[in-house]
Amino acid sequence: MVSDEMETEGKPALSEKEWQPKIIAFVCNWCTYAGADLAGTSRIVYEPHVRVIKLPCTGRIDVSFIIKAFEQGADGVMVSGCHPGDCHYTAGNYHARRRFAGFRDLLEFCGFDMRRVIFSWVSAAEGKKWADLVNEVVGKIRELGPFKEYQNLLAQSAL
Amino acid sequence: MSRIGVFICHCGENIARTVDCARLAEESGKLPGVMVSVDYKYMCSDPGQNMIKRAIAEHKLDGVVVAACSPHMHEPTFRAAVVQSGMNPYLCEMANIREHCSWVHTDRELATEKAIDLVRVMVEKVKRNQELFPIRVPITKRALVIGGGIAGIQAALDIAAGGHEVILVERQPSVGGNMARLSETFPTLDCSQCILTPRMVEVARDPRITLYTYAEVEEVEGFVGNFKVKIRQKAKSVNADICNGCGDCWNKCPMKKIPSEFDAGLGYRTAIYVPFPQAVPNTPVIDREHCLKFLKDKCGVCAKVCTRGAIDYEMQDEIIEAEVGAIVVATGYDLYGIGKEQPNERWKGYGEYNYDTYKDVINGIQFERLLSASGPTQGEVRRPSDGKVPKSVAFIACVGSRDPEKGIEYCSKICCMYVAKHAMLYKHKVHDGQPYIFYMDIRAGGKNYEEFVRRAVEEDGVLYIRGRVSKIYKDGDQLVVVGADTLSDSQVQIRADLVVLATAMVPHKNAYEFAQKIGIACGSEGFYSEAHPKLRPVETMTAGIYLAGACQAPKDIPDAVAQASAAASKVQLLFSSDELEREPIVAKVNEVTCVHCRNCIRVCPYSAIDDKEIRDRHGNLIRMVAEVNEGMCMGCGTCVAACPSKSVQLAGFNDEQVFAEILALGHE
Amino acid sequence: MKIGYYPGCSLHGMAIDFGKSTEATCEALGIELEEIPGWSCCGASAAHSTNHLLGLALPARNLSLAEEAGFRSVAAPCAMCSNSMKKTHELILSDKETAAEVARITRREYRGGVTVLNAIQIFLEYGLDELAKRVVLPLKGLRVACYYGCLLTRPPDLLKFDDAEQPVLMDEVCKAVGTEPVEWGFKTECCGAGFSMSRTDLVCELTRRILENAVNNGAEAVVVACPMCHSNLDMRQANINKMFGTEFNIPIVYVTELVGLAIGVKPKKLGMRKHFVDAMRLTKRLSAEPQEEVARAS
Amino acid sequence: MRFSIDSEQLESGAVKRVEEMIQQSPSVCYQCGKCSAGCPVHYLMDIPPNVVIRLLQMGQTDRVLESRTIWVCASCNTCSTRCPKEFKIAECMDALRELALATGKDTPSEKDIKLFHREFLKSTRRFGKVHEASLAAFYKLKSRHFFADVGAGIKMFFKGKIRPIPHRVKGVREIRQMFEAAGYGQKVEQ
Ligand SMILES: Cc1cc2nc3c(=O)[nH]c(=O)nc-3n(C[C@H](O)[C@H](O)[C@H](O)COP(=O)(O)OP(=O)(O)OC[C@H]3O[C@@H](n4cnc5c(N)ncnc54)[C@H](O)[C@@H]3O)c2cc1C
Ligand SMILES: Cc1cc2nc3c(=O)[nH]c(=O)nc-3n(C[C@H](O)[C@H](O)[C@H](O)COP(=O)(O)OP(=O)(O)OC[C@H]3O[C@@H](n4cnc5c(N)ncnc54)[C@H](O)[C@@H]3O)c2cc1C
Ligand code: SF4
Ligand code: SF4
Ligand code: SF4
Ligand code: SF4
Ligand code: SF4
Ligand code: SF4
Ligand code: SF4
Ligand code: SF4
Repeated sequence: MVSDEMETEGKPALSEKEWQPKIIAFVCNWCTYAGADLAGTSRIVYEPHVRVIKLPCTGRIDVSFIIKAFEQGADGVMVSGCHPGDCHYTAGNYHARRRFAGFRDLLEFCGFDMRRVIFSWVSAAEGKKWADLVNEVVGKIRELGPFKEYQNLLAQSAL
Repeated sequence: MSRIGVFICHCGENIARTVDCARLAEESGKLPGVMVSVDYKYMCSDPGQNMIKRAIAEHKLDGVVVAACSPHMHEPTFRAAVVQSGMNPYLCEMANIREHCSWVHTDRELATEKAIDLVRVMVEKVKRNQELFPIRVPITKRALVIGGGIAGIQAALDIAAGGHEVILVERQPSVGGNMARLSETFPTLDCSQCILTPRMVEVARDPRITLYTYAEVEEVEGFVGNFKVKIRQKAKSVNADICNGCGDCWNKCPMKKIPSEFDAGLGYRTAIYVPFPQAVPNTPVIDREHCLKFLKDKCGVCAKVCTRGAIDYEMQDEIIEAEVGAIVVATGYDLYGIGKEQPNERWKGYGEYNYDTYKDVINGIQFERLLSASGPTQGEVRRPSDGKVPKSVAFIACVGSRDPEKGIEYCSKICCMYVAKHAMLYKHKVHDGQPYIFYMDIRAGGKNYEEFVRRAVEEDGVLYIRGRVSKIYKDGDQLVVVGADTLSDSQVQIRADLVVLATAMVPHKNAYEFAQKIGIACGSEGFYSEAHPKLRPVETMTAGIYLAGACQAPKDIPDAVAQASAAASKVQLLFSSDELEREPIVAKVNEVTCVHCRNCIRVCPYSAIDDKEIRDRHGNLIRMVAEVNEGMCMGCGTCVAACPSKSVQLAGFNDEQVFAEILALGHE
Repeated sequence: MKIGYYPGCSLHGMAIDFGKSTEATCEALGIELEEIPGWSCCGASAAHSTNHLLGLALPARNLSLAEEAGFRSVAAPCAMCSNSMKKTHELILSDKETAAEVARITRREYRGGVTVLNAIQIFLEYGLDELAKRVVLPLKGLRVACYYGCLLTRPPDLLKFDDAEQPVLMDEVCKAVGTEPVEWGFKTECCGAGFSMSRTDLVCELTRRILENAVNNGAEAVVVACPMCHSNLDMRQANINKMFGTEFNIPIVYVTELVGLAIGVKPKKLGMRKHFVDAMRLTKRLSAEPQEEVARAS
Repeated sequence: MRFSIDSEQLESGAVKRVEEMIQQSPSVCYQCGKCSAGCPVHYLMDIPPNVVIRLLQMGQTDRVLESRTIWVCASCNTCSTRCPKEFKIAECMDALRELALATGKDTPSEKDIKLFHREFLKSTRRFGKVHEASLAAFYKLKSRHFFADVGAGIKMFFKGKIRPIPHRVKGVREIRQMFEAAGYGQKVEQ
């Protein structure tokens, strides 16, 4: 994958060159959202390619959100909430985790590249962790390149 | 259709430095449905807020997006502002372009792009926002306290002192709990009954407290501020209103050899009995499992001797229904069994300590009874087998505790202290006796606790031996304790006349079932779970239910009392207003599409969803659906994600809103 | 009832009395014991002490031989043998890796179809009520100390036999044949096991503690179900008396002997004359009066 | 006793080997001492069982392998059965014995015990069963305890408890092959 990109580098394919990863993050209000706030108040600089969608709890996250995000051209999806046991709502994040495990196979079966879905925990006190996580994810998605397979899949199934 | 206003804040230079606010305002203005889009230096300032208010009136806005700092910072500010222009606060949203954007990015162009995206997301969301109204629920200002140990007593007294009614339910015939069984208490060695009895009496006397003893809570329904409870008053067979506690009945009862629960089997009681002389209430109950009248329809002596005619063999259990606004659970603890029978199948007991076989191997509470002036030996330390005064006593710490193989993993926290106390008190009573303590670690982390332990060692000559005991066997009329002292790498065997096992503090046998009954969570061992281990230690996850005392974790008396007072103050706090106002971020079921798969009911962490019957006009059941109780729903949204038919939606975060947000990011 | 029989090295040698009494008693009860063809030594403590794999492979071989010969259960009266076979059985079933290693060494496969019975379990299988009915010469009132030693119950998670701290099953067997088991504190203490020859001093010390507690608790005989326990308690009694100046003279009998006596097998057939400490005097305690229950039962 | 601890020792191969063999880490032991309290042969040990485990925790494997303790341990499992942390002490002792032999670090003392184990297995390898008489004879010859136990031996002989002629198992070849496969054939014969 990386070598593929290397080859295209020299070519004047404008869109390829300008491609910037698009990542949608579903985060819970109490932990990760506040963690990202902390990264801000601490002025920790990180990559600008992530768009956060705030939800009350990771328990609210539906697998269809993830599919929808890819459908809308996301190259990567992040899901982040409270640490297990610290859930603001007792157990919401456990449910999210369990459900996520169940959908993993389904997503994979549908042709999603699971390397593009990143599940993690960031607490309200972990501003640095949020910044590191974003950088790591952006790096990873950059390496994987644009998520064209999904569009291809869509095109195929439309046939 | 939509008439949205976008207000972009520079936050001085904080945002404007990295985000091109003018461009942002321009781009935002182009978004469909946006009527007005302006930028300003300080949106949260008075002129800024006025700008918003004016725009709402001028442009007849039906939605506002403020692109500024984090909603955690100023959402309340802006929502309050729009309310002043007559807009519903939930039609105002914030796009976080400071904490999540300007402060963390350096590339002005990319940051501006991101800011535009963030505004677009919020514009799309706010278009789909609905007016929401805070939920108000009235509060019944009466509390239920379950368990009449020191924790329950303290909580009841405190709540009553705050001017509220309290119902106190105690399972035993008397309040007092385990503290009533103790002799003297560490670290001050004050007499347990002397400090407890006045409070027990007070509980019975306080007109605001209704006391039900020999009673149990059967059912709890409802939610914070509005619980409905059912209490089973077991038949006492004695009319407490008539009885004056003269004692003629129990003095004459022929069934005299029933092992006394209060004395932990070391003493006896009659079939009609009060558990101990200072009992509150001081009226007896008949234990029907042992009474001849009930077993064989014979005797009837008590009824004959009772000059007041208080005995009523026909009495039936009674169900008392009550409405309460808050519940304090203070059901206390039990001890790990030293017999072969264990309340929990994972607990194996100690065959090597010869449970059940040797009478002179007893537990800590039994030793308390031997030390207690009101105990079966009037406070003389005499061993159970032959009544001899033991000349050497071995105390064994951590029995069942810290032992994942045979018992439980945790440390029971109080035994280190009471073991030291026992050894000390024994020495005070038997001057020529020798106490030995086998221990693993000494955990004495409380005010004056370490000093207390050192006193036992240095002044009272208690010999501490560091090692877990391997076995106890009988040799002649003595017990041989086979132990080790790891400090000297030696095996140590001592001959003791009496062995006292400091058995673990464990939850009640049916703690789990009880937790389920009242709708609170408990850990794997059965101690009830607090809402947050540090910051909400007296609340449960269920709003309106609080914890006090050893039912939450092993605790000594000062901790139990502190927690009880804290729980009481939480109750007062709840009762300080007449109505409960809650954010309207709650789930709601669409009854038309709900297929009653009950997924939502299963996943809701707050048990806020229940079954609902849908009936026709004639009262015939048509079908079942799920129903969210607004008073209990905390708005986590777990049910929404779990519903296969998309029939339950969370106000403020419904599928339409979230999908619109995702779609808003879907442009190229 | 026909079951496989694994006498092990000692039941035909040093513990010939255990072998004879097992065989004679079983015969009298109608339990047919059939030797596992081609059986070999279980390796005892020497194997597991010095080579983990060998310690599993040697018993595994016998288990697979028994399985091949079609036995569902195998009586291995020697506690050491039944211990190592039960342990091996459990480990092969629970740990695939170990099972493969063992199969590599033995070049045999063991599928886990054999239940190993120790000496006590033979009688439990037979049924204690049944056994009680067969008693003709009850050893009425004979106070015995049932000594389980360390091999019958430990490690409990693998052996799954009785309570590891307060075992009662041998006591039950002894009660069934009319004796009175005493309560005592050394039921599961170790007697020094295989150190009889290499550390006689150690064995004497441990054995002394056991005998002392048995005698102090009023036992007239110690009942055992292990050849090592027997030789350490019986053969070494003289050494102990010499070493410690004690005067122990307490018969040590195999549970198979005790049962045999009670159901009327001749002491000679039980090999009881082969003990170091005279056990024949116990036969004098045999009452010709049948027990009441027995009378009723028959 | 004084020793310095470094990370190399803490991760020493011997500790790893023991961990592999018993599939448990010595770190589970919290040094309660119950194993030592109940060990029947504690009085003969140079290092009590709990200290053996402590030394493993600290990476001091040589001291353990050189100890007398591992040889006088009677494998009675009293310790493992009662350990509150379910640490397999007896199996750990087995592993240490095996390791001590393999590394040649075993103590020169307690050679009688080792000799007996060896002679036992040799007998097994030779006949497929243990022949007690020849085992005793060889053991005595090598341990030079000619006269110890003579009384008992003679008495045993006359009581018919000693069978003079060894019986050989039919599949004895198979058994020898097993010894080789377990990597133990040569060892025994040495
Ligand atoms: C041997 C020993 C010695 C001790 N010594 C000391 C000491 O010296 N100093 C010290 O500070 N602490 C000491 N303690 C600890 C002390 O006993 C506890 O801290 C204290 O009793 C806890 O009080 P509680 O009210 O939480 O629980 P409890 O005393 O257990 O009271 C709980 C009450 O709830 C009732 N109950 C239970 N379930 C129900 C139900 N479902 N419905 C209605 N009622 C129910 C019970 O009957 C009981 O009356 C000692 C403990 C032991 C075991
Ligand atoms: C190294 C360390 C690690 C710890 N780790 C943990 C842990 O992991 N978990 C845990 O639960 N606990 C931990 N603790 C304990 C925890 O710090 C305390 O329990 C907690 O901070 C106590 O809170 P406090 O409010 O009682 O006191 P403090 O935090 O000390 O607050 C007292 C406040 O009062 C102010 N003040 C003092 N005098 C006056 C005055 N005269 N007028 C006005 N203001 C005054 C002080 O400035 C201070 O702000 C740790 C403690 C230490 C030392
Ligand atoms: S029931 Fe009657 S006899 Fe008994 S205490 Fe009450 S008044 Fe006295
Ligand atoms: S009727 Fe029952 S309670 Fe009353 S005296 Fe008789 S036995 Fe006691
Ligand atoms: S408080 Fe002390 S005795 Fe009790 S479990 Fe903890 S360490 Fe053991
Ligand atoms: S002083 Fe601190 S470190 Fe020392 S024992 Fe107490 S709690 Fe532990
Ligand atoms: S939103 Fe959460 S708390 Fe409310 S009903 Fe759904 S699952 Fe329960
Ligand atoms: S999950 Fe949905 S369909 Fe199922 S019961 Fe709940 S609301 Fe109804
Ligand atoms: S008994 Fe177990 S935990 Fe205790 S010292 Fe021994 S090995 Fe460690
Ligand atoms: S197995 Fe070994 S270490 Fe454990 S108690 Fe027995 S002799 Fe001691």
